[in-house]
Amino acid sequence: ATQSSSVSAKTVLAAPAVRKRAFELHIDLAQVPSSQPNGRITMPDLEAYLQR
Amino acid sequence: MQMTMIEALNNALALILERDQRVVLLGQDIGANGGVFRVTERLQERFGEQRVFDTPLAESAIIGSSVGMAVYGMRPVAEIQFAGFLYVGMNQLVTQAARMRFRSGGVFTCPLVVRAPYGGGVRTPELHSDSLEGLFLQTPGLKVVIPSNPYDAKGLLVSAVDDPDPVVFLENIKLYRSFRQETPEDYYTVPLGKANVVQAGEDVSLFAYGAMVPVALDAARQIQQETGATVEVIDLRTIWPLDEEAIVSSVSKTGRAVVVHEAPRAGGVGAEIVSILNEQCLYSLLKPVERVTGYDTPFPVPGQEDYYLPNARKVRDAIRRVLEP
Amino acid sequence: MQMTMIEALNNALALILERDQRVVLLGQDIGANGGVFRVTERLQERFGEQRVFDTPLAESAIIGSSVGMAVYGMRPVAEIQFAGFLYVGMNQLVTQAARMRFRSGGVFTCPLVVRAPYGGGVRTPELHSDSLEGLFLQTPGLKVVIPSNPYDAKGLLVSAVDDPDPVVFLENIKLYRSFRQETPEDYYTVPLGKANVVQAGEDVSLFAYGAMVPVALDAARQIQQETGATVEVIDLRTIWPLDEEAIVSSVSKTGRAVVVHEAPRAGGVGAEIVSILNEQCLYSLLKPVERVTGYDTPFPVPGQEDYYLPNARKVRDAIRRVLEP
Amino acid sequence: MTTRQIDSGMVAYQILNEEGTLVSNMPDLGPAPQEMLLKLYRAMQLGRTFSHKIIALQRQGRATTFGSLVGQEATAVGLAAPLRQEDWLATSYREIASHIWKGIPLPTLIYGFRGFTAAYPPECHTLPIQIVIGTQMLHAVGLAMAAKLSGDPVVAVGVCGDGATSEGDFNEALNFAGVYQAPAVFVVQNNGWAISVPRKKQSAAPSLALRGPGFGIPSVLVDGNDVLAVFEVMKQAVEKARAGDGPTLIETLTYRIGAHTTADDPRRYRDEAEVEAWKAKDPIARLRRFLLAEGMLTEEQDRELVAAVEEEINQAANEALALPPNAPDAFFDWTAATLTPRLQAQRRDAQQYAQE
Amino acid sequence: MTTRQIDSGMVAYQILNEEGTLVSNMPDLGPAPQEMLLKLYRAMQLGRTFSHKIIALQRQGRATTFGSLVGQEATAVGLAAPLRQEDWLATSYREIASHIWKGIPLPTLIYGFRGFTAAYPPECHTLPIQIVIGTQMLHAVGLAMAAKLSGDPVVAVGVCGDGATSEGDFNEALNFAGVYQAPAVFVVQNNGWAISVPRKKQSAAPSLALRGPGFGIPSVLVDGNDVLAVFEVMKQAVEKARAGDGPTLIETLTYRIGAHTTADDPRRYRDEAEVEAWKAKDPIARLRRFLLAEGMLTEEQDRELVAAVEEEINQAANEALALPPNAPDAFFDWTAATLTPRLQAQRRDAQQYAQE
Ligand SMILES: Cc1ncc(C[n+]2csc(CCOP(=O)(O)OP(=O)(O)O)c2C)c(N)n1
Ligand SMILES: Cc1ncc(C[n+]2csc(CCOP(=O)(O)OP(=O)(O)O)c2C)c(N)n1
Ligand SMILES: [Mg+2]
Ligand SMILES: [Mg+2]
Ligand SMILES: [Mg+2]
Repeated sequence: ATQSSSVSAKTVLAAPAVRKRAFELHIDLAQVPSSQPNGRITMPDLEAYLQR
Repeated sequence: MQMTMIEALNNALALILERDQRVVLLGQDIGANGGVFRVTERLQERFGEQRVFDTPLAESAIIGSSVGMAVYGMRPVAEIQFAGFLYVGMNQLVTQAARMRFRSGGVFTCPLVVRAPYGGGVRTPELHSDSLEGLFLQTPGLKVVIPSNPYDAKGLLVSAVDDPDPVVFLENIKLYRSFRQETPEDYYTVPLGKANVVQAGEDVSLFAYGAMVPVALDAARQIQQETGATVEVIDLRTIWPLDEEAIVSSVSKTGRAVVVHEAPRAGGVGAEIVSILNEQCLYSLLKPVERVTGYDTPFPVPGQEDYYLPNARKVRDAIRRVLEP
Repeated sequence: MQMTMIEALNNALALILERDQRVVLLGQDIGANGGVFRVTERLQERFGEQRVFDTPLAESAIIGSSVGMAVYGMRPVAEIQFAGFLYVGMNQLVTQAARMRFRSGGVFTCPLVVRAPYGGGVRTPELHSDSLEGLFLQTPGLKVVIPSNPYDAKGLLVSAVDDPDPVVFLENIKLYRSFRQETPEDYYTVPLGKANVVQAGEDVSLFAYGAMVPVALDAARQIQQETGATVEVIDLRTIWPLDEEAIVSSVSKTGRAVVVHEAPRAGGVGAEIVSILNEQCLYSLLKPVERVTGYDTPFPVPGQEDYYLPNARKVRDAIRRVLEP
Repeated sequence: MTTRQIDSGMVAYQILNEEGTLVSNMPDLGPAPQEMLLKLYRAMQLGRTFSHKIIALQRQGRATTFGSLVGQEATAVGLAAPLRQEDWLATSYREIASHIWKGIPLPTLIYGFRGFTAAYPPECHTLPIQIVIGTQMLHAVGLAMAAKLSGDPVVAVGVCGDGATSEGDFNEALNFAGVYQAPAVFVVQNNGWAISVPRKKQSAAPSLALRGPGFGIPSVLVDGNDVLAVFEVMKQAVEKARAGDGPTLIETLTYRIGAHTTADDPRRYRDEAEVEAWKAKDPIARLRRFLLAEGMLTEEQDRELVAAVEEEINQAANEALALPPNAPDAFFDWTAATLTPRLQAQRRDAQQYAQE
Repeated sequence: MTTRQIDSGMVAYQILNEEGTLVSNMPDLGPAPQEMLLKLYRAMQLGRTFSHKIIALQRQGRATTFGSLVGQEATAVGLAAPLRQEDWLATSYREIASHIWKGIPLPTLIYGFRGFTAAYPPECHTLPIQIVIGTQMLHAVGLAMAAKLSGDPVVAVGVCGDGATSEGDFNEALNFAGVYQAPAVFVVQNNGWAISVPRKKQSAAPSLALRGPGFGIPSVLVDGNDVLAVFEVMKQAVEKARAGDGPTLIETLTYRIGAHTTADDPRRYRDEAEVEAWKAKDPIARLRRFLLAEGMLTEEQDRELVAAVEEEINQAANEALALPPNAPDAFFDWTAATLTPRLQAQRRDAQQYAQE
């Protein structure tokens, strides 16, 4: 991972499973809109982002 | 035959005494009185005072002398009247029984079973309900077994007595007579170290043992009714060593987990399960693992224990939280 | 003044004895002999046999009589010669000292400090090196403190004696004389329950206490040299209650964590920290938290302890794994 | 009588024999001996009635496990009567009559047996009843050591059963007290049984009082069903301790007439004949006979006294039953002086579920 | 002599006095009494030389903490000599001379003091030295109970120091043995000190042997520096136990001439004069005088014997020092009969770091 993506990964809140999925799909979680009040990216958020 | 857990344990002890002449039972009030819960009912009558005998009121001596008997070649099965009194014999259990093999470089062994009732919800005096299993994670050399039903109780006790190392066998008081279950009168074993998938499920893994297994099943039923989600309920059966494979494979599938125990939360069995999941399947986790446990206070008096103990409502709420996206 | 940890503790005890007439020191060989490690050196000479006295060889009695003294209104500071022998007095500590407030509905309290040396790497006989702190997570009512340096040792011991509840104060043998540090001779306190960020960092959080703090710092230095990553080293200081805020806020920032302790892994302090992180900042976690700990075996004989104990290499390797993407 | 080393014949010291006849000198009962005798008598009746009451409540599901006090009232009352308020008492569960004498209000005691945490008035210097057999003996030693170190003329009394003498803590307590010459008095209520284990299977020692000399502690064997003998022996031991002359071990020979607790069935392990034989040595009947014979009490007064005692207990029970339960989250407050955020959160959790 | 209850004067039983003169009858030393005397003498020399050797190795950094045996050889040898191979021995760390007599090879013992786990030959029926003070006494009781339950004519001996008598476990052991009439013999090596705590501060009892009667166990006080007296008293106790007549408590009065361990400095707490006074009662010198006076040993033979003993110890030390250390991961094997996957993984981790 590049320095910038790891920095952005650190600022994003997401369950480890979501991170892993995003990593496998080469998706930067910082780009994914969140459905949660604290900005956490859920698995459905990630899936919705994929369907966009 | 339909047996309560008391009957199953009594049956197991009789069987063990019959099969293996090296076995002796000792403890407070286990002879004529048959034990305060009657687990050893009629065993002294049947096997004699040489095989089944009362001891003076001294837990350290019960465990310490059992260590000597075990080294000699016997298979002592010692009863501590309530698990809370294990603290009194803690040194003999942890630094002696658990380490005989270790200290002697494998020359001497200590095939000793220490049985003790424990568990809340039965309005007992203090120290009668305390759950000590979490303590033994930090005391290497001991196995810890907690059955949740009569069938397992018998099979696990037979395995514990056959085990070449010391086993702490904790019996939940609430389960002692709460239900009967078909239990063979003949010899069989349930292996130590193997968890039991009581109910398969896809959406969340629920780990429990002892009296928390029925609580877990109750909560699982409610969840399924209310949400349609299926809960995989796993009865750990052996607390140490934990069946890590079973734990990890379930959560790898579900991505969500709840652990239930009566013992305090801090550093308990739940903490170790969370740690195992962290180490072995963190990337499967969709939500924080929930611990539904006793609080980090001493076990309270009878009038307050209901406010202390995990119950189906607490477990159901935890499952609900875990099921959120 | 430059003090070793022994000197700082001795200085703290002298100060406490001077300031508070309720304080008495008791334990095996703490009088004329000044304690087997000389922590109580000259204190009996200075304060008299009424304030500083030897006891018979009985840990349960040392703790049990201290409970009585504490209820009476004194502030006993009891030394157990090695923490491994706490098992002998475990019942008085866990079911009595820790629960006096609880059992009496708050009428009686037990402001007792139990000091005990512990820790590996010093080639002691068995049970002299065992780390018992993990056990006390499952025994509510006790605080557990472990200092990593002379300054903290003094300030924490003063706080422990001032605390209205029982405190187990564990002193790492290896740190006793390993270095000197500027330590005021006057009164000061270091608060219980507060961790200390020994070294700030951005990339990984490293939790340690006692003799593992220098090990952690060593590993952190190596990592920084080798990879440029900065390690936040946090000295827990109080083991129970843990400073959850400090733990969570560091990992919320770094997303990566390693915990180091000498005690066995299962159900230890590391397990509880992993659980706290799971509960409070799972969504920040980038990698599984690593536990670098003693193995799940008894503490081995002197000739093998180097193979058992965590060291800077093991910690460094764990940090490296955690730093991987 | 000076506190005497037990002799090899091991005859228990007695003042009032089974028939209620004086066989030794009447002890010094203070300025108003007759009142004191009646007070001792009433206290024993109170203890017995308390016991019956809690067992009745337990059968109704309104009290938790309880160990019968019946038969042991002379020891429990006799050991408490010579104490000052500032003297400390650390007992097991079978000395409720001692707690009553020491001033713990009856409703407080009954509230405890409802299964709640009962706060004893701190000035009664009485520790909560102890469940972990034998441990309280070390607390008594510590209290006594503290009194001595503080220069206070205060004595601490540790009381336990015959079974407790097998525990390490009991023996460590004797040793510590001997070494520090602590102002402690140890009372072993030898009631013949530790649940189902008879005294002779508890120890090969012919007498438990024999334990004392092995720790350098003078010991006395006393008829535990003779409240005057227990009082006298106890008084001497307490005065000796208070005078700075060290600890004493007292074995009181008595008998548990009832079941071990409400959870126990003694028919499984002991002979009714033994119980009957001991009933003939009843401590209350004995003193009653004496009081009647001496004209200190009439049958009429006795009936009144018994009725008044019952009334007192019933009223206390009603009061205790009317008390609100402990707050559902009260146990958090008793865990530590200040609660950490974690415990505060757990407490909120408990509160929430308690409300639902 | 029959094993005697200690008398109130508490005169220790003696056969060979400080000058090496017989003051009681010579015990029955078996078919070859002179050989046995020389064997006892040699065993004491071996114990002392062993002690000197380990302390020397410790100073060179080649051995771990060690507690001096010097001055206590008569007790250690005298208690072991009457035992059969099948009798069990459970001791603390100060009875290495007993272990030698019981057949543990010298290199095995020395290997242990190098800081490794030493495997005792199981047929020697000797438990590893115990560090947790007092605990082994209960193991001896259990071994004795097992022997009795199995109908084996086997005795178990528990040995501890004077300090150990303050521990609960010591007292619980006496009680259990009394109750079960276990074929156990308890030996308290009263060497005057528990590290810095003198015997009189350890217990208010005038004699530790007085502990016995409180548990219904006959007790003997014996001169612990008189190998013949220890042998005789021990022999009787062992025979009595083997015959099914129950346990005995033996207090041996001896003295720790050296420091508590290599980590201790006794000048901080004890008077050199006391040590000097006890040196005059040296157990080895005493028997040597007797043997020389009786013509059983010449000065020449004595020198040869001492040289041979030293040679034996040096050779054993060389052998022990040449032994490979325990495998780095050996402690995993000793944790449990079979290793779980988790422990197997941890063991691989240990192996890997050991190799680096
Ligand atoms: C340490 C401990 N072990 C076991 C028990 C269970 N138990 C409760 S009462 C009792 C018997 C006590 O006998 P004794 O000391 O003679 O007192 P008694 O009940 O006769 O008054 C036992 C074994 C306990 N409470 N504590
Ligand atoms: C339970 C326990 N407490 C404390 C210690 C530390 N310690 C080691 S030896 C010793 C003194 C033992 O005295 P004693 O029993 O008289 O034996 P001795 O060393 O004189 O042979 C102490 C306190 C220990 N090993 N075990
Ligand atoms: Mg009793
Ligand atoms: Mg004990
Ligand atoms: Mg000694």
